[in-house]
Amino acid sequence: MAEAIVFYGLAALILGFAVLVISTRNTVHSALYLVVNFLLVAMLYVMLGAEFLAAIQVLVYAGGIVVLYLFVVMLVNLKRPPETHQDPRRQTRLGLALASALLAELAAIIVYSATGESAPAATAAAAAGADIAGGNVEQIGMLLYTNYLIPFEVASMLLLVAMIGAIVLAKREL
Amino acid sequence: MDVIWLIPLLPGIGAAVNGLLGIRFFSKVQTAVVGCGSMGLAALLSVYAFVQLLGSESRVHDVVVATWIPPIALETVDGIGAFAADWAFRLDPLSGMMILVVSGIGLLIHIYSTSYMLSESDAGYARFFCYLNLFCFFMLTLVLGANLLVMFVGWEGVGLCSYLLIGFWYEKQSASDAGKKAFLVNRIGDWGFVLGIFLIFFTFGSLDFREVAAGAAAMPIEAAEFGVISLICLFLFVGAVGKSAQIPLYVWLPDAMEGPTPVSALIHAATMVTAGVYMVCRNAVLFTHAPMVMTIVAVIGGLTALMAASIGLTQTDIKRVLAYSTVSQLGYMFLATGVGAFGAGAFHLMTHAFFKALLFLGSGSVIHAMNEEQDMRRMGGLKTFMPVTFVTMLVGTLAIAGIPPLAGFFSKDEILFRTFLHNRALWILAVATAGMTAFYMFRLMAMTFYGDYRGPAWENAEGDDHGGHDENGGHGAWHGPHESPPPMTGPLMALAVGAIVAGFVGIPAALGGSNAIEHFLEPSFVAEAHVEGGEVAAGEAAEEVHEISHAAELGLMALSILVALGGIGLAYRLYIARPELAEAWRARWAGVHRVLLNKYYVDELYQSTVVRGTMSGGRGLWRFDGRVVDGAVNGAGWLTIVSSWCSQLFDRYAVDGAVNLIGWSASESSFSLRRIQTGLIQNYALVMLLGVFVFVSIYLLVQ
Amino acid sequence: MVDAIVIPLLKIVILLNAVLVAVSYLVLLERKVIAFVQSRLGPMRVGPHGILQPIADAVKLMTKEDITPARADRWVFTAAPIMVMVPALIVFAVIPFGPEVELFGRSVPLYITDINIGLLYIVSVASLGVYGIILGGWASNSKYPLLSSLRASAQLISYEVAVTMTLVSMILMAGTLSMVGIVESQRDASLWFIFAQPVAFAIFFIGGLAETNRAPFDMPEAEQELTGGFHTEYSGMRFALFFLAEYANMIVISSVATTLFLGGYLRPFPGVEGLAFLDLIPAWSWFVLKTFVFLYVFLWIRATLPRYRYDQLMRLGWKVLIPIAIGNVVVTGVAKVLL
Amino acid sequence: MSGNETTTMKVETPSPMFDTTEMVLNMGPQHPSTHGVLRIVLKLDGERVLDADVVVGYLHRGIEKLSENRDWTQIILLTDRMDYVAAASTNLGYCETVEKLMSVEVPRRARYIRTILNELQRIGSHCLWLGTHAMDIGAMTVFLYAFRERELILDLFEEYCGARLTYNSMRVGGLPLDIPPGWDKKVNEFCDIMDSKLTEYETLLTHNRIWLERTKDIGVIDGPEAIALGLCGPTLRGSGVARDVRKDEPYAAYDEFDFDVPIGTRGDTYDRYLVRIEEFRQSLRIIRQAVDGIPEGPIVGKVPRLIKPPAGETYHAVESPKGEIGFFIASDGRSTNPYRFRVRPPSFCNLQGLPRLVRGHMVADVVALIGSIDIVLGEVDR
Amino acid sequence: MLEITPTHYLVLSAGLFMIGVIGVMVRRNIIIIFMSIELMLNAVNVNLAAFSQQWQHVTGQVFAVFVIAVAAAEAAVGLGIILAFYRNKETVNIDEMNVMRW
Repeated sequence: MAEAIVFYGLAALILGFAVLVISTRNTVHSALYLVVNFLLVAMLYVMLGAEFLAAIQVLVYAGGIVVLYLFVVMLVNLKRPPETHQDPRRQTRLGLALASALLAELAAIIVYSATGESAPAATAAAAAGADIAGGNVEQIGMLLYTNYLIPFEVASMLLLVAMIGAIVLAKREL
Repeated sequence: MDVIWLIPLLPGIGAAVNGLLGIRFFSKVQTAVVGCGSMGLAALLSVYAFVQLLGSESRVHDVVVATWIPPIALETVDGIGAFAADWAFRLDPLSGMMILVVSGIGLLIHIYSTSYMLSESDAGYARFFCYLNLFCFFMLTLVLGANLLVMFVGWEGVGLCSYLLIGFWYEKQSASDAGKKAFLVNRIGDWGFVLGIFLIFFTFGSLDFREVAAGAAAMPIEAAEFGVISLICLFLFVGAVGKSAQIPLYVWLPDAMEGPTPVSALIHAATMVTAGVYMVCRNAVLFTHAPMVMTIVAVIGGLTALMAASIGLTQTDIKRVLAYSTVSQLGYMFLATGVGAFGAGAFHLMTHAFFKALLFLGSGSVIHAMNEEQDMRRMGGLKTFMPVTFVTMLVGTLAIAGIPPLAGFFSKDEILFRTFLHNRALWILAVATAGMTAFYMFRLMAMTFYGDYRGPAWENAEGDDHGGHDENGGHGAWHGPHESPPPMTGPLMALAVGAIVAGFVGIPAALGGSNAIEHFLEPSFVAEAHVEGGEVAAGEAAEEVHEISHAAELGLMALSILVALGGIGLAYRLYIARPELAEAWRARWAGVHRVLLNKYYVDELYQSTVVRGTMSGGRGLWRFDGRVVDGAVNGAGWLTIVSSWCSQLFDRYAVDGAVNLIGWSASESSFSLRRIQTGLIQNYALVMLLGVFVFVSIYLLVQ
Repeated sequence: MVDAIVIPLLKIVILLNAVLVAVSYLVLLERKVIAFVQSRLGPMRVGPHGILQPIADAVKLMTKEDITPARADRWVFTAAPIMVMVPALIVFAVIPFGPEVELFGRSVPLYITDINIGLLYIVSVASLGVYGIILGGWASNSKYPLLSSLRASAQLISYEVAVTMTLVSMILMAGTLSMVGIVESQRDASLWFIFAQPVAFAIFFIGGLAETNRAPFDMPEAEQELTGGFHTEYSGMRFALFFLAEYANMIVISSVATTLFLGGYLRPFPGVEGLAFLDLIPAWSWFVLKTFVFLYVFLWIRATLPRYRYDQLMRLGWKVLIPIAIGNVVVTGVAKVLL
Repeated sequence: MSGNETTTMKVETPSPMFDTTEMVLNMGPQHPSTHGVLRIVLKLDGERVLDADVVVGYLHRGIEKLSENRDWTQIILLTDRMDYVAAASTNLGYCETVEKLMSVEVPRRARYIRTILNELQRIGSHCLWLGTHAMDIGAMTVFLYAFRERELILDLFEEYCGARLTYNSMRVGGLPLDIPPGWDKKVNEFCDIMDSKLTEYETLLTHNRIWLERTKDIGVIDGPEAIALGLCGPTLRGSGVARDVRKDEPYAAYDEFDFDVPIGTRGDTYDRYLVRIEEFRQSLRIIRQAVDGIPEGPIVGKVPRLIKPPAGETYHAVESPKGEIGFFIASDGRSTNPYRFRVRPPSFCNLQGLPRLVRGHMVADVVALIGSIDIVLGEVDR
Repeated sequence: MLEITPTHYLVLSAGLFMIGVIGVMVRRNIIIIFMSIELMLNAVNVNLAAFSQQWQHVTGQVFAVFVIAVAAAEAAVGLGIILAFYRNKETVNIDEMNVMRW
């Protein structure tokens, strides 16, 4: 009961702020709504028992990436509103329609398949071990440093490359 | 002894320090201290390990440093095997001897280089020592490796270092070309080696030498048929041929003399080129199970020895003479292994390392003294200018010529004797080679040190001993030939002592010795499980030795000494006593001389076959393109013309119309299609979205 | 019901009030300490020795006119101080002020919650504080605040890296992310971690100074350069929030440092039996005492040192502290594996 | 001087070309660190100063013009208002100029007392400089320490002439008052206190790493360039030019005392700081010598009741704490006012070197550099 | 409906994703478009976390961590490109970023 209330509340807020993100004129406000959205999603993670993910979400997304967005928004000190010029060929309406249709389809599929075969194999998997409640961080760490070691290293290389790339791009003269 | 992994690692660390820090920050002294220091420590450790080995009962010691490749399931001949490799090092008599040779001679050459390379810049100096240390690291890895993969790491590593060091003066076109040549030729050998490794794993399910040997020992000797072991051995031998410069892949070694002389001494005479011999010895059990390959090895070894020696007769570049001599001596070693005398081959490997390193360093000293002059025709009479170099080189020359009691005598004679037992034809080849060796080596000595000085004049006629070095240790103006500084003569003297005494470990029974070295090395050439029946061939061969009387052996020795003395005498007569006679002979045998001087035209042969073959293959394809394809096109054009002549109307309205239609439709459609390329990301995203939509719709409908 | 809702709520109320009172008295403490350093008396008029000064300040700030600059972004301008204050306060949720104690027959832990990602929680919440500063500077629509908010956020983000790195080495030491767990592991080790990790402590402390924009790293609000920094345009209660948030952050940093390095609520030498009589003093008072020592050092430094320049600050952060912190993590890891 | 004054800010578009890099920042005229109403227009690239434009005149009162309509004694009062932190030095400069114009001999006792007052003034002014300079760089305690000692000097002045800031403490031909009894002893006591306090300042700053980082190699200017820019006083001496009016053209009683002129080597902010710190010591040295050797005698020379210098013009300079303050006065010999009155104010001359000094440094260094050239806007604008 | 199953999360995630898609389709400010992409990545993460809970295994969360890392890299490089573009063209309107066609 309580879970449902929390979930529906969170879901409504998440979707609402997401809509605000893409509909607000002011870019800084947009970024602010994005932060709120991320924080709400982090709460959702907590509901899902993924505390570590929630913390990382706040730390990286809210504390890092969006700050970066804000920096850029401030540096890009616009003298004229960015939405003035519109290319006539961009088919915005079609895109909107397609996206809505797709959403409907996806929802239909998900709901259909969920009702079709109820009782997912969660219980079986839970019985098989892998209790994710306790040492959530520890487990993620174990997986990251064993099974996913190579992706982990690749990700670190990716970040390094991105860092260098960003520096090269943003620096005025090297 | 558990720290034998430190032996290769120390030069590795030295290389890392010199490479990472030295090139930027070190002075020459610091570089030299790091380089020689790490080598010195490695040498000390080698001696320590060797002494421990002598004391230990089992005569073999394994150290596994780390797991390299965890077991991977792979198919082998008997089901699924585990492909695994450790960083494992093995110290046994053979590798023990090798680490002594490598680290000892390596150390001496490091010391020598500190002085020889002084004219380099600080960075170049550090780079040189970095490469040199790196080489020692890989070479020691090669000899200490307990399985084929570790050995292969060292094998490739020394190839790399060889490439780097041959091309050390990469500004020089010929040097970088020589480096590339060495690298490419070696690749052919490595191809064989790798195939051999694959086949070994497939056959025995392991790469560890001991397990392979045990596996091979359990298999029958392939005396008649050419079975899998023979194939493995053939592949391995291809690898050895590449690395050890045997026919037909020897061409890179003489060119490798473009590198600095210490490099020639260390890599292209004493250590790396013997890796092939070492590898064959290491896999002795395999080879003994493949007599046909053994025969091939022996024949190729013998032929290489003879051919290289004959080329050496006429060369005038001091280092090239030595290079061909090296090839020839390597041929000897393969001859030895080919006739089953692995111990003799390894013994010769060791003694050869001493005297050839000595000779190269001596020649380096001479070149140094002559202000980078390598042509012997422009030397002569240097005996008085550089007595230490002269004496030490004379020792080396006598050793290589096989004059008792110097080192070369014992090892070479052992090979000759064993060959005699095995195959008389090969023996004749070997004896001829011995004679030639003595001749060309004394020719070298004569042209360099005797006679009149034929080199260029120098500024200061006084030409005192160390006039060539100014305060900075670099070279000022050249003041004529001079004796080299102590860091260069020191190693020369040390190696000379080695060239004298190294043979004493293998005095044959006929001379009252015990042939200690071969008995010492024997455990390395047999499988561990030799308690079982089917005594291994190497052991049998050793038994065989005693069947021949000592008298015969002594006779053969005397013969070989005579041959050597004959060669020396001839050289003396032709180049010291009566130089004009040499001219006369050259004129008389002009044809032969030209062939020899041009090294049997092998380079040209390769140029015209392999290189030009590739080129002409390409050209042929080009011609095919030009003649056949273009011809077809032209023919079609001609047919069109004919047909158009036949029906002009059809041409004009139908064909032209069709062509125009195609062009017109292409241009029209391009204008309309270009619109799709709007440059608007959203449009592209829209298409993606559409695609997703379609897929999801299909999924929905199918559900 | 009581355990699940009433007691936590009660604790939250008490804690929030305590923190806010502590913050306002920290302001007074700062004025007094600095005055004594400078051989002055400091506030003396309001109450005996000025102890009612915070109340007077609060009254003043609340009654002051709350000005919004003409072309400011009104909503963001108002939200910014709140966005600074809230993270500073909610961090206290995981800080253990004491162990579980018996109160009125119930076992009550002297912390609001002990979550298993406590340290991560602190780091991530602390990383949100930068928003208020950026947005406050941006929303003022004024140059000095914008400049200083860029300075401040760059500074915060840079030093957060170094501080987080030291936290990694602390996690290695304690083997847990739970704050209570960290304190208890110091009890088990009979050792305050400051003795095991002096380098980490130094970096944490310097980084803490920088993260709270305190001297000598107070250039975001250097009035001599930027006339007050990102809150130049603020006045009244909104200014007060910025102001309080800074001091609340000081308390946060001090209490986190106390927990991590000084054994939290443990008495000195937790392993020495001979000092067991010190247990008679309630555990939470050790915590308060240690936190107070930290705060005192903050103030002391402010009174003593000149201010770094912005580029020097960044250089210190990126080229000195972060490499050392990473090295410290490596050394700690190696030591952990080997010992 | 400090506090959260609201800052007016005017956004100026630097150029019609689009440019994300340059930004114009108005520093002042109300800014906590401009030491008064100075306005500096900074052109910034990020935080780096590309160019600076010093705008002065916010405190202009027309003292020079006013003086041409005041009689000779009244002008002393106006000079107080120029360098208001070093009124006695300005007084002295003016009085000596008039004395030179009239060829009046000043009694030795008066010259000794003038010297003492002048050097006390120098210490007082330097105290203020040190405090604000350190404050600008963030060391707030030094400010209060320095003001504590400045208070002692103000007390001494108050005891001497009754005023604490605008002393009006000289007269043409001598002094208005003799020193009160026991004053000399108090001055000596002050010297001892000051000596120990100087060590205290230096403990806080001279070897402080942050202080060194903030001042070393900031605003480097070499001797020839400093001369070319017309810098003077400690700012010039920091660049290694040993120019001191007290030594080069002695006035008052300076030729009777031993003292050194400290000079710097690199010409950066730190050197200027060191020079001034050493000047504290040298001033104390002079004061001690002077107090011990005050001769007896009159304090006013032979001056007519109505001062009316003969026709002519003259220039005379003295070394004020800020540098060489010179007066050019022309008299027509008929009226009781100067015909022409012109001041060479050291702060003004030093301030024009500021754009050269700050170029290429950071915004924070601008503040440090304003502090290091030690200006008083009352003197700059007059 | 009162029992919250993974299906609920999936629907929520689909909604969030589609809002992101609409943002990309509709907006012209490229910074907002980037934010929309972040929304989509978040939707993916919600999915992953939901699956992780469903299967009681943390692999899903591990993948979410990777997604976050990739998002960070994307944001850094993307914003760098935006800045560079803005310096040259003084616009962040995506409709004006079309010099690469043809």
